[in-house]
Parts: sequence; structure tokens; C-alpha cells
Amino acid sequence: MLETCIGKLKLEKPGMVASGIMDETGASMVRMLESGAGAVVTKSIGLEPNAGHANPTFTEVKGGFVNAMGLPNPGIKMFKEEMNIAVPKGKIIGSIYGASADDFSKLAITMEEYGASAVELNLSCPHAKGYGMELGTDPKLVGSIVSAVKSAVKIPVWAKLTPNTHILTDIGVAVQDAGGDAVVAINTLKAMVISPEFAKPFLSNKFGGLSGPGIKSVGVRAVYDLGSVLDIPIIGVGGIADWRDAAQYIMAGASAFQIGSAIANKGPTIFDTINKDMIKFMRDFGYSSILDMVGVAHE
Amino acid sequence: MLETCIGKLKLEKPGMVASGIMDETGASMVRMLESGAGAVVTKSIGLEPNAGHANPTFTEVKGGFVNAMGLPNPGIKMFKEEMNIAVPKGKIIGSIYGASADDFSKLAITMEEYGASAVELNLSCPHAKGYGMELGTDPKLVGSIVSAVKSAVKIPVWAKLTPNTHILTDIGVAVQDAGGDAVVAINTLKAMVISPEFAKPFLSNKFGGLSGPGIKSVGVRAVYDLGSVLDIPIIGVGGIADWRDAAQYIMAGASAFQIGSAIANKGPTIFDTINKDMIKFMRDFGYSSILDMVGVAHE
Amino acid sequence: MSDFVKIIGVNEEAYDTKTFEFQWDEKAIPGQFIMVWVPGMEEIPMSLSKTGRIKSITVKAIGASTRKLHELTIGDSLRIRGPYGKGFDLTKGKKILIIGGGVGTASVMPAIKESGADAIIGARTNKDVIMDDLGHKYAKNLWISTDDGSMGFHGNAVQLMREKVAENNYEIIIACGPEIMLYYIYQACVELNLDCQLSLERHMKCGAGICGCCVIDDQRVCKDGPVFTKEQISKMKDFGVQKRDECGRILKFR
Amino acid sequence: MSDFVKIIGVNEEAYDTKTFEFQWDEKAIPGQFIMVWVPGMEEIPMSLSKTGRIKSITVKAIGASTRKLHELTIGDSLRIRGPYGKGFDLTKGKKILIIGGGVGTASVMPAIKESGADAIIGARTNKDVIMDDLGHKYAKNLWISTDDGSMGFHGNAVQLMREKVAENNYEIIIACGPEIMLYYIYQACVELNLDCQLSLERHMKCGAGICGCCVIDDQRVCKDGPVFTKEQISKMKDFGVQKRDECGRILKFR
Ligand SMILES: Cc1cc2nc3c(=O)[nH]c(=O)nc-3n(C[C@H](O)[C@H](O)[C@H](O)COP(=O)(O)OP(=O)(O)OC[C@H]3O[C@@H](n4cnc5c(N)ncnc54)[C@H](O)[C@@H]3O)c2cc1C
Ligand SMILES: Cc1cc2nc3c(=O)[nH]c(=O)nc-3n(C[C@H](O)[C@H](O)[C@H](O)COP(=O)(O)OP(=O)(O)OC[C@H]3O[C@@H](n4cnc5c(N)ncnc54)[C@H](O)[C@@H]3O)c2cc1C
Ligand SMILES: Cc1cc2nc3c(=O)[nH]c(=O)nc-3n(C[C@H](O)[C@H](O)[C@H](O)COP(=O)(O)O)c2cc1C
Ligand SMILES: Cc1cc2nc3c(=O)[nH]c(=O)nc-3n(C[C@H](O)[C@H](O)[C@H](O)COP(=O)(O)O)c2cc1C
Ligand code: FES
Ligand code: FES
Repeated sequence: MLETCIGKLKLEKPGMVASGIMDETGASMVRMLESGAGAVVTKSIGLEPNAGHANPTFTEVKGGFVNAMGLPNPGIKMFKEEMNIAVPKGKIIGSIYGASADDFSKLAITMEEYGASAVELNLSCPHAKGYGMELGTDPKLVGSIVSAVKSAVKIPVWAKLTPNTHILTDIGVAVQDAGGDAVVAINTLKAMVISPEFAKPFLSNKFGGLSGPGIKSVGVRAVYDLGSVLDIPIIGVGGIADWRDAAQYIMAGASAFQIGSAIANKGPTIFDTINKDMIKFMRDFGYSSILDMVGVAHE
Repeated sequence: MLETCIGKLKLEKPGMVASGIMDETGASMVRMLESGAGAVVTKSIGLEPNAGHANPTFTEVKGGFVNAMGLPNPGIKMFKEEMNIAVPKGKIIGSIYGASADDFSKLAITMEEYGASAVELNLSCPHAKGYGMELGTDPKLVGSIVSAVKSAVKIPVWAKLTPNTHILTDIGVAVQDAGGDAVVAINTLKAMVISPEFAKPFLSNKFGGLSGPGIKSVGVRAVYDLGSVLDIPIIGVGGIADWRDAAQYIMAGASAFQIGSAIANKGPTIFDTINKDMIKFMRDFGYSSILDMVGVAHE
Repeated sequence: MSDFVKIIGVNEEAYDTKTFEFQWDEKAIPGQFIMVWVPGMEEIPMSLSKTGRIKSITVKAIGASTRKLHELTIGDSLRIRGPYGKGFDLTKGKKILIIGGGVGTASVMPAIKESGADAIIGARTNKDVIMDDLGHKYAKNLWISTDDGSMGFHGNAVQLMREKVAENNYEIIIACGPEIMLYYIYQACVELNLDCQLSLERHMKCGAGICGCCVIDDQRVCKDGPVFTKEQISKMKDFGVQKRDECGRILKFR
Repeated sequence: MSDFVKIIGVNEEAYDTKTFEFQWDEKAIPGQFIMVWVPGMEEIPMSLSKTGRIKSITVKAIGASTRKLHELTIGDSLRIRGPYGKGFDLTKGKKILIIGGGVGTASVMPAIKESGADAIIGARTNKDVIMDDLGHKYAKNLWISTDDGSMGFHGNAVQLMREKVAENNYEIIIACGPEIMLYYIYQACVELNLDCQLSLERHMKCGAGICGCCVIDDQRVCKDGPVFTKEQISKMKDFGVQKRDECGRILKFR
């Protein structure tokens, strides 16, 4: 009942772990798979090891979290070990970030070798200079990166989009036109927290990204907007904490969803809970599969 | 101690009522002034009476509210009566919306006649087709509207900006280059709420705007970004509910701030509370005026 | 907060009025209201006519949205949000007389239940009288007035009120009903030197005290009210005189 | 949640260790930690060494950030967030022996206070012993071990523990200290068939269980820990063997 597919990729359960949350190590990815996630998206991996920004990198705010981890990761080479542990246990989506089409292609090829079920291009991180949303708000650049990666690998290529733009649907169309297999929306919102007493931005990077419950209605709208213009599948992410949140994304047009922040407070069992509640909802309201629900709010 | 100025406009207190909140009638504007607001921005007024969108127009979400009122207002002609009641009691900023530079100019001239202390151009409402952010994400159009209004009136001209774009600072620069006296940031974030049980968007307009605590860190960052490129004053708005929130905006670069959503739960006394707490903070930390604090987080 | 509830009971109160029951765990006090919606109608405010764990709304069909609600039956669902507003303050220890006019009776019924006070139900004809069964159950004394005398006292609720006040030493009047009725109740209270708490209505959009569209003078009916004290009402220039439409334009009552 | 607190007391525990007291109303249980920051340093995790309304952290200066904290004095401020993590479970009704190694003593002090159990403080030399005054006050029996014998028992805390376990019928060991010490405590517990709860450390960024950088195998030290049960530890392949750096790369302990 919970099976879904994102293009040709089948998932037994519609919920994935979002990139950056409990997915930097093989063992924690396995834990998430065992907790009822249909797939795990890895932490975004780059060509070289990266320590990320210095602490403070994270803080709670009303309505969510603001983080500027700065894409810490051991680099694609060392990440092999983690993939070796995780891949045999379930579907792993390799999230990657780079500064050019070439970077992305190299990383994607390696992720494919490691056994990733798909790659997710991080075109949306709002707090890493020269990466992420700095690339992801230029439709032409986005198109050229997606094209390059598409011709480099056989596994599906997803593009993760930023909501911090008024041309979101143009970016989505650019991904589709370049042959991208799916879009993932949304990454975090550009944000900042200032400590009045110290008269300074709190994060070492000054800027960060807002995630969590407060961004859910922004993400649902992004998916709905994308659903109005795209034919390729959409994956919804942003503020999901229960089945209702997930159902909103699906009805807005998402074939699957990802969860990040809510894992902090609700723990990995959140996937099981949502799976059970979703089945109950589907039974009560006569949906026989997730795909039956996709985009119904457009009608 | 709490006096501030936005260019030549002096305010005795730094907090204003944001447009659209308890400011559609003369009597309620007077109530807000008497509650400790330094000024009241009117509901955005257009050329003709407008009923706004049909109910549902509003709902609570985690982290704030989503609304699509659709700019209901009695039209500029009838609004005279409300201004006549409010203007003698304090500073009223006339918020206006239109579909063209010409609309804006006409409205601004009338607001000036009514005694408005400044006009605020709504270039940012995310849920009114043909108005608001549909104009406000095009720097050229923004520039031409601001120029036109500037040559039509003598009172200061403020432009209220949308955060739903990656070219926020370009828009800010366009306002400044066109002679605008200040920018106001931020309006609501594009959002949507779907009712899973009914498989439909909840608002009659489908789309709406997210306001309240959840958007505060987004607004602070917008003001900080604008503060990095602009010389004209900035007015901060978005999710302010206490003195710390207000101080964050000021330190990010705002000379004054506005409060909307928090008035719902905390009531009009929120202004008095913030004023008192702010004075205490300023005493404790050695700030002798609001202007002393403006932008200090940039250092 | 907003919720999705299922209708578990429907009761026909009169030819044009139905009560819909649902289970909803939010705490609510007599006089509070909710915003109600199902697809195909505008969202509208409705007082809670029961405020326990099982709650209800009592809807008089007067237009498109209320007629849409009347189509619903057991098992159907509502999206509701609230409860909103200030309810009746029953804690003052004064001797209370409660008056419900027309469908306003629904709004005061929880206050009648909670206080067990004396009460009046006013209606145009015997066909318009609602909830008198509950009124008899919960009120110490219940009197009914109809304009045409088809049931109970012949005359309007304010006339009956004056009679009952003369007989008993009530100290406070609690009432909900058409503004014109409330206006005369208020005048009578001033004249007779009685306290009062009246539940008022205005066009509502947010229901949560933010949009400002429901103001009477400078008071938000949804948040500062809907129940207002005598002192608050004494300062209202609009009360009984004028209200505003969806655009915020003034409409005179007369 | 995050807060801004003022230092109201500073206590020099040893040549390289200071306690900073502040008032903070959040509830915290023994073994929980906070993230601490002032401008000019990296934000770092610190156990609460007092968990009442007046709380404290006890900081050993070992690098740039801890040295920056050592510059602070009464009236200075900290930005803190938390409290985070699972603390010690003192409710099992078992006979407890508590062991603090080095600055780990700070982390177990609230547990000593709350349980009044027997305790051991282990340190390299008499100069490194901290909080023995408090230990004497709160513990039923307090024993001290130093590696060089300059104070108390001559040897390490694990040797002393074995001795005391032989003398008394403890059922559970509660401990915090260097991982190598905890590793041998764990081995001893397995051998002697004792239960244990050990407070572990890893490099932390979010502190709130989201970034995943502090994992030992698949367990987040900040959220699933920092206090882990014997059963949890028995499943950990990394414990005592390896940790990860800021990039997530593996670093072997030996
Ligand atoms: C606090 C409050 C409590 C109420 N409690 C009850 C109740 O318990 N039972 C009951 O039957 N009615 C109640 N009402 C009135 C009810 O909301 C209206 O009857 C209903 O909105 C009419 O909608 P309609 O589409 O059927 O009629 P329409 O034909 O759309 O309107 C008829 C009249 O209803 C009023 N109305 C319409 N929309 C609104 C709105 N959004 N807000 C306020 N008034 C509106 C206007 O006066 C309008 O002229 C209450 C109103 C308020 C403000
Ligand atoms: C849950 C927990 C509780 C702790 N409680 C205390 C305590 O009560 N008292 C005390 O003195 N120390 C405590 N520590 C250790 C303390 O956090 C480190 O000593 C401190 O971070 C060192 O920072 P530095 O810049 O001074 O040293 P650096 O020179 O930067 O680092 C020295 C060593 O400190 C550790 N370290 C540095 N940054 C971090 C980090 N972000 N997270 C974890 N470890 C780090 C690393 O092992 C590093 O090799 C605790 C650590 C954890 C994880
Ligand atoms: C601590 C943290 C780290 C993140 N790291 C990444 C990352 O490396 N790559 C990426 O594409 N998104 C990253 N994100 C964004 C999330 O994947 C997700 O898009 C966002 O948090 C919104 O979902 P949520 O509200 O469920 O957390 C990160 C988010 C958080 C909170
Ligand atoms: C109910 C409601 C109505 C609003 N109407 C307007 C409006 O007419 N014109 C405008 O410029 N902004 C309008 N806004 C936006 C607010 O002025 C403000 O920019 C936004 O709500 C963020 O501030 P807050 O979080 O303090 O509410 C409205 C907001 C709300 C919640
Ligand atoms: S309905 Fe919006 S303030 Fe009352
Ligand atoms: S420090 Fe981020 S999960 Fe533990």
C-alpha cells in the first residue's frame, strides 16, 4: 500500500531520510533504513574532505532550526566505506555537491560505482559559498549540470532545489528539459540569528538555513507550483513531522517525501509512525496506493 | 531613548503596526497608537473597494499563520474617513497597492492629501494576482514605480519587499537608485496549506503568505543582506514578538521595525512591553539610542 | 488550532436550524466560537452550542454556506479551527438572567447549562423556538417569548426581560441574539442599572484577532469579544448603529 | 532552548580547571550537557556540573575555546543552549558506585549529589583532583585515586574500583571520564557481571541529534547518549577503538 515510485525507481515506503541528517556514516544510514525509511539520502558529499564551518553551526529558533554546517563530509573517496556498509541494507541516494558540471559528474560516477540507487544534486544549500543555491538559481547553469551528470551515469539524477527564488518553476523546467529524472524541493530557507547581547550573528558563518515545522507550508507550495508545470516526479521535503504533513506534500504533487529536522526530536521511529498512520488514513479515505494520492489537491 | 528616524521621518518609538493588522479602520489605528506604537501602517489600499478573497482566508500553522486575505479594503476614496480619525492621533503610513506606476502615484497623492507621514508601496503581497510580488521581483519595474511615486509626492516613499526571491538586494538597490526613501522587509513567504481529508488546498485562493515567528530568521537575514548593500534606511518586519526579536532586526540594520502577527496573540500591549524591555536592555548594555544599535551586527 | 472532526450526531432544532455534534478535545468555555469549513462553502463563524468533550454547533440556514452545512449528516466531516474569543464570565457571583434570541440561543445554552440560571428564549413564532427542551433541563426557570404569542409570552424577549427583572432581583443579564435585540437589552440595563455581558457579531475572516475586519469601533469582536461587558459596550459608537462589509465599508443598520 | 546567562560565580577547581556558575531555570538532570558559546570561541559541549536552579559548568582548559572560557569572570555572559541528551538513570534501586575520571568528575557530581552513593574520583596527580570537597559532602563514601599516589589510592580509578567492588556488593557502575578509562571500566563490568551507565564523548556540532556527526556506530552521543547503558555499549564497535573528526573521517584511538 505504501509502495511508490519516482520514475523507474521503486520504493517500498514513501519516506526517505533527507540529506544531512544522520546519514554521514554507514551505520547510521543502516539504522534509518531499519527504522522504516524507504531510502536514505546521504549527507552531501564533495570531491575533498571538508570540515564544514566552525561551531556554532546550529541553533533552535521558534518554528525550527537554523544551521550552517557548511557541508562537512569525508570526501567521496573515504565515503566508499560508509556506502559499503549501507548499500547492502537498502536504497541509498547519493547526495553530491560541487562547483561545476565536471565536479558533479565525477561525484555521480563514483556514487554510481558505490551502488547508489540515484544521485541527488545539491543545487540548493543556502550557506556554502560557490556551491548550492549560488548555482541553483541560474536555470542555464542548472540545465548544464543536469545534462552533464545525465550523460555520465545511468542511475536516476535528481536535482534538489532552493525555495529562495521567485523563479523556482523555471529552475524545475530547466531540470526537466535537461533530462533530469526528478526534482527534490525544498532545501532550507536563507536565515540568520543574531545574539542581541553580543551584538553578533550567532553562527560562525553568519548566515544559515531554516528547516523544520515553520517551513512546511512554504515547501508544500513549492511542490504544488512545481507540480503545476512539471511532468517529472517531485520529492517533497521541508518540515514534515507527521502523516498529515507528508500527505500535504503528496497531494501537492510529490511522489515521495524526505524528513530531516523532525528526526532530531521524534527520533528514527518517526518513519514507522508515519507509515502506520498513513495506512490508516489511506484505508479510511479509500486510497489504495500512494500514487493514487499524488497531486490530488490540484483537481 | 527609543526615538529613531527613518531618513527625515522621526518616530518617538521604533515599533510600527505592520500593514494589514488592525489598521483598516480609523478607530483601530488610534487604539494601536495609544498602545505604544510609534506609527501605524494602514492596510494596503487600492483605487477601488475590494472584498478580498472569499473565506477561508486564514489559518494557523506551526510557526505562524498563513493568510490570503486578498487585499480587502474600502478603496482610497472611502478610506478618507478612517484617515481623518487616525491622522490627528499620530503618524500614519499609507500602504498602497496598484497594478502600475500610475495607480501607485494616484494613490500616493491621495494618501499625502489625507495626511499620511509616508507611503509604503506594497510590492510584495504574495497572493494577489497582478499586484504585489508579481511586480516586486522585477527591478526595472520596481524602479519605475518608485520614481513615478517620488515625483508625485513630497512625503517619504518606502518600498515593501518580498523575500521570495534570490535577487532581494537587486530590488533594494533599484529602490534606492530610483530615489526611494526606505525599504521595508519582509512581507510574507509564499505558502500553502492542504487539508488531507478533503484533498484540497484550504484557502479559497489556494496560495497564501506565511507570517509569524517562523519567518523571523528569514527576515533578519533579508535585512542584514539589504544592510550590506544599501545606504537608505531599512525597516524590519517578520515574526517579531518580543524585544529580542526587534533587537535582532535593528542590529541587522533596521532603523525601525513593524509587528503584525504577534498582535493577534499578545494584543496591542505588545508595543508597550517591547518598549519597556528594550529600554532595560539598552541601559544594561550601554546603548543610548536606537540608532546606536542599528546595524551593529555587521561589525 | 485547526482540526478535522467527524459529525457524530445531527439534531433538527427547527425547520431552518440544525445542531451538528462532534468529538473535539480542545477546551472551550461558554460563548466561544469556531470557524467552520467544508469544501464548497465559505468558512464561517459558529458559536459552540455544547462545550464539553462532545461539542456542537447549531446552524440556522440563511444563505449559501449555512445551507451547505445543512446538507451534512452523520459521518461527514468538518474542518474547524478555534476555539476563539472571550466567552461569558460566569464567575462574578451575581444573580444572572440569560437571554437567547433566535439562533443566539445556541450560543448561550452552554452558559445556561454551566450556571443553571434563569433564562429566556425569544423567537418570532413557536416554529422558531429552538433548544427549549435543553433550556428546561438546564435553567432554574425557563420562559419563552414569541413575537406572535404562539408560544409563551406574547411579545419580544426584551419586554419579557423587563417583566422578569421587575419580579426577581437579577444583577446581570447575559445575552446573545440579533443586534437590535441586544441594543434594547443594553438600553434596558442602563435604565435599570443592571450589569450585562452581550455576545456580538461582525463579519469575520481570520477569527483570530489579526485582520481587523470584525472591529466594532476599535474592538475586535473575534478576539476582544465576542462577549463584551457593559463598560466596553458603553464606549462603542458603532453598536446598534453600523457595521462593516467585507471591504471594510460602513453599512448602517438603519 | 537557547539562552543568555550571566556568570554569578567562578571557582578554581585546579590549576587548569574552573567552574562557572549561572542562574538558569531550565530543568536538567544529572549527566545532561549544554552547548556553550561566547564570541571569539567555537561553541563546545559542556556537562552541567550543577543541575539545580543555579547551574554550572566545569571547564578544563585544553585548547583555544576552553582557554577563552577561562578568561571569563563574574558578570560576563554565556550563550548556552540545551540541556541536551539522556542523563544518568538513578531510579533503578540498585547499589551504585560512581566514578569520575579527571574533568569527567564534573559530569558525575550531580549524580553523586542526587544519589548520595559511594564514589571514586580518579586523577593523574593530587593537583588534578577536582571537586573532592563536594564529593566528600555528597557521597556516602568517597575514595580518591591518583596515578602517582600523591593522594589517596596509588593507581588508576579502575584498579580502585575493582578493590571496592570486591569489598562492597555494588550492582551498577556510573562513570564519566577519558574513553580509555571507560573502556576498562566496561571490561571490568563484563567480567564482574555488573551493570553500568557510562557517559561518552564525541565531536559535537548540533548537539541536538540532527547532524549525525557525533555518532558512535549508529548511536548519536548527543541525543541517544551521552549516557549509554551496558547493553547499548555492548553493541558498539567504535567504543574504545575509534572516533570521527569534523569531516566524519575515522580516527583510531590506538
Ligand atoms: C461570533 C459569531 C458566532 C455565530 N454563531 C452562530 C451560530 O451559533 N449559529 C448560526 O446559525 N449562526 C451564527 N453566526 C452567524 C453565521 O456566521 C452566519 O449566519 C453565516 O456566516 C451566514 O453565512 P451564509 O453563507 O449562510 O449566509 P450569507 O448569505 O453569506 O450571509 C448572510 C449574513 O450572514 C452574515 N455573515 C456571512 N458571512 C459571515 C462571516 N464570515 N462572519 C460573520 N457573519 C457573516 C452576514 O451578516 C451576512 O449578511 C455567528 C456569527 C458570529 C460572528
Ligand atoms: C557531552 C560532552 C560533555 C563534556 N563535558 C565537559 C566538561 O564538563 N568539562 C570539560 O572541561 N570538557 C567537557 N567536554 C569536552 C569539551 O567539550 C572539550 O574539552 C572542548 O570542546 C575542547 O575545546 P578546545 O577548543 O578548548 O580544544 P581544542 O584544541 O579545539 O580540542 C581539543 C579536543 O577537545 C575535543 N573537542 C573539541 N571540540 C569539540 C566539540 N565540538 N565537541 C566535542 N569535543 C570537542 C576534541 O577531542 C579535541 O581533540 C565535554 C564533551 C562532550 C562531548
Ligand atoms: C543539520 C542539517 C544539515 C543539512 N545538510 C544538508 C546537505 O548536506 N545537503 C542537502 O541537500 N540538504 C541538507 N540539509 C537540508 C535538508 O536535507 C532538508 O532539505 C531541509 O532541512 C528541510 O527539511 P526538514 O524541515 O525536514 O529538515 C540539511 C539540513 C539540516 C537541518
Ligand atoms: C492577515 C494579514 C494581512 C496582511 N495584509 C497586508 C497588506 O495589506 N499589505 C502588506 O504590505 N502586508 C500585509 N501583510 C504582511 C504584514 O504586513 C507583514 O509584512 C508580515 O505579516 C510579516 O510580519 P509578521 O510576522 O509580524 O506578521 C499582512 C499580514 C497578515 C498576517
Ligand atoms: S476576524 Fe480578523 S480580527 Fe476579527
Ligand atoms: S552533534 Fe549533531 S547529531 Fe550529535
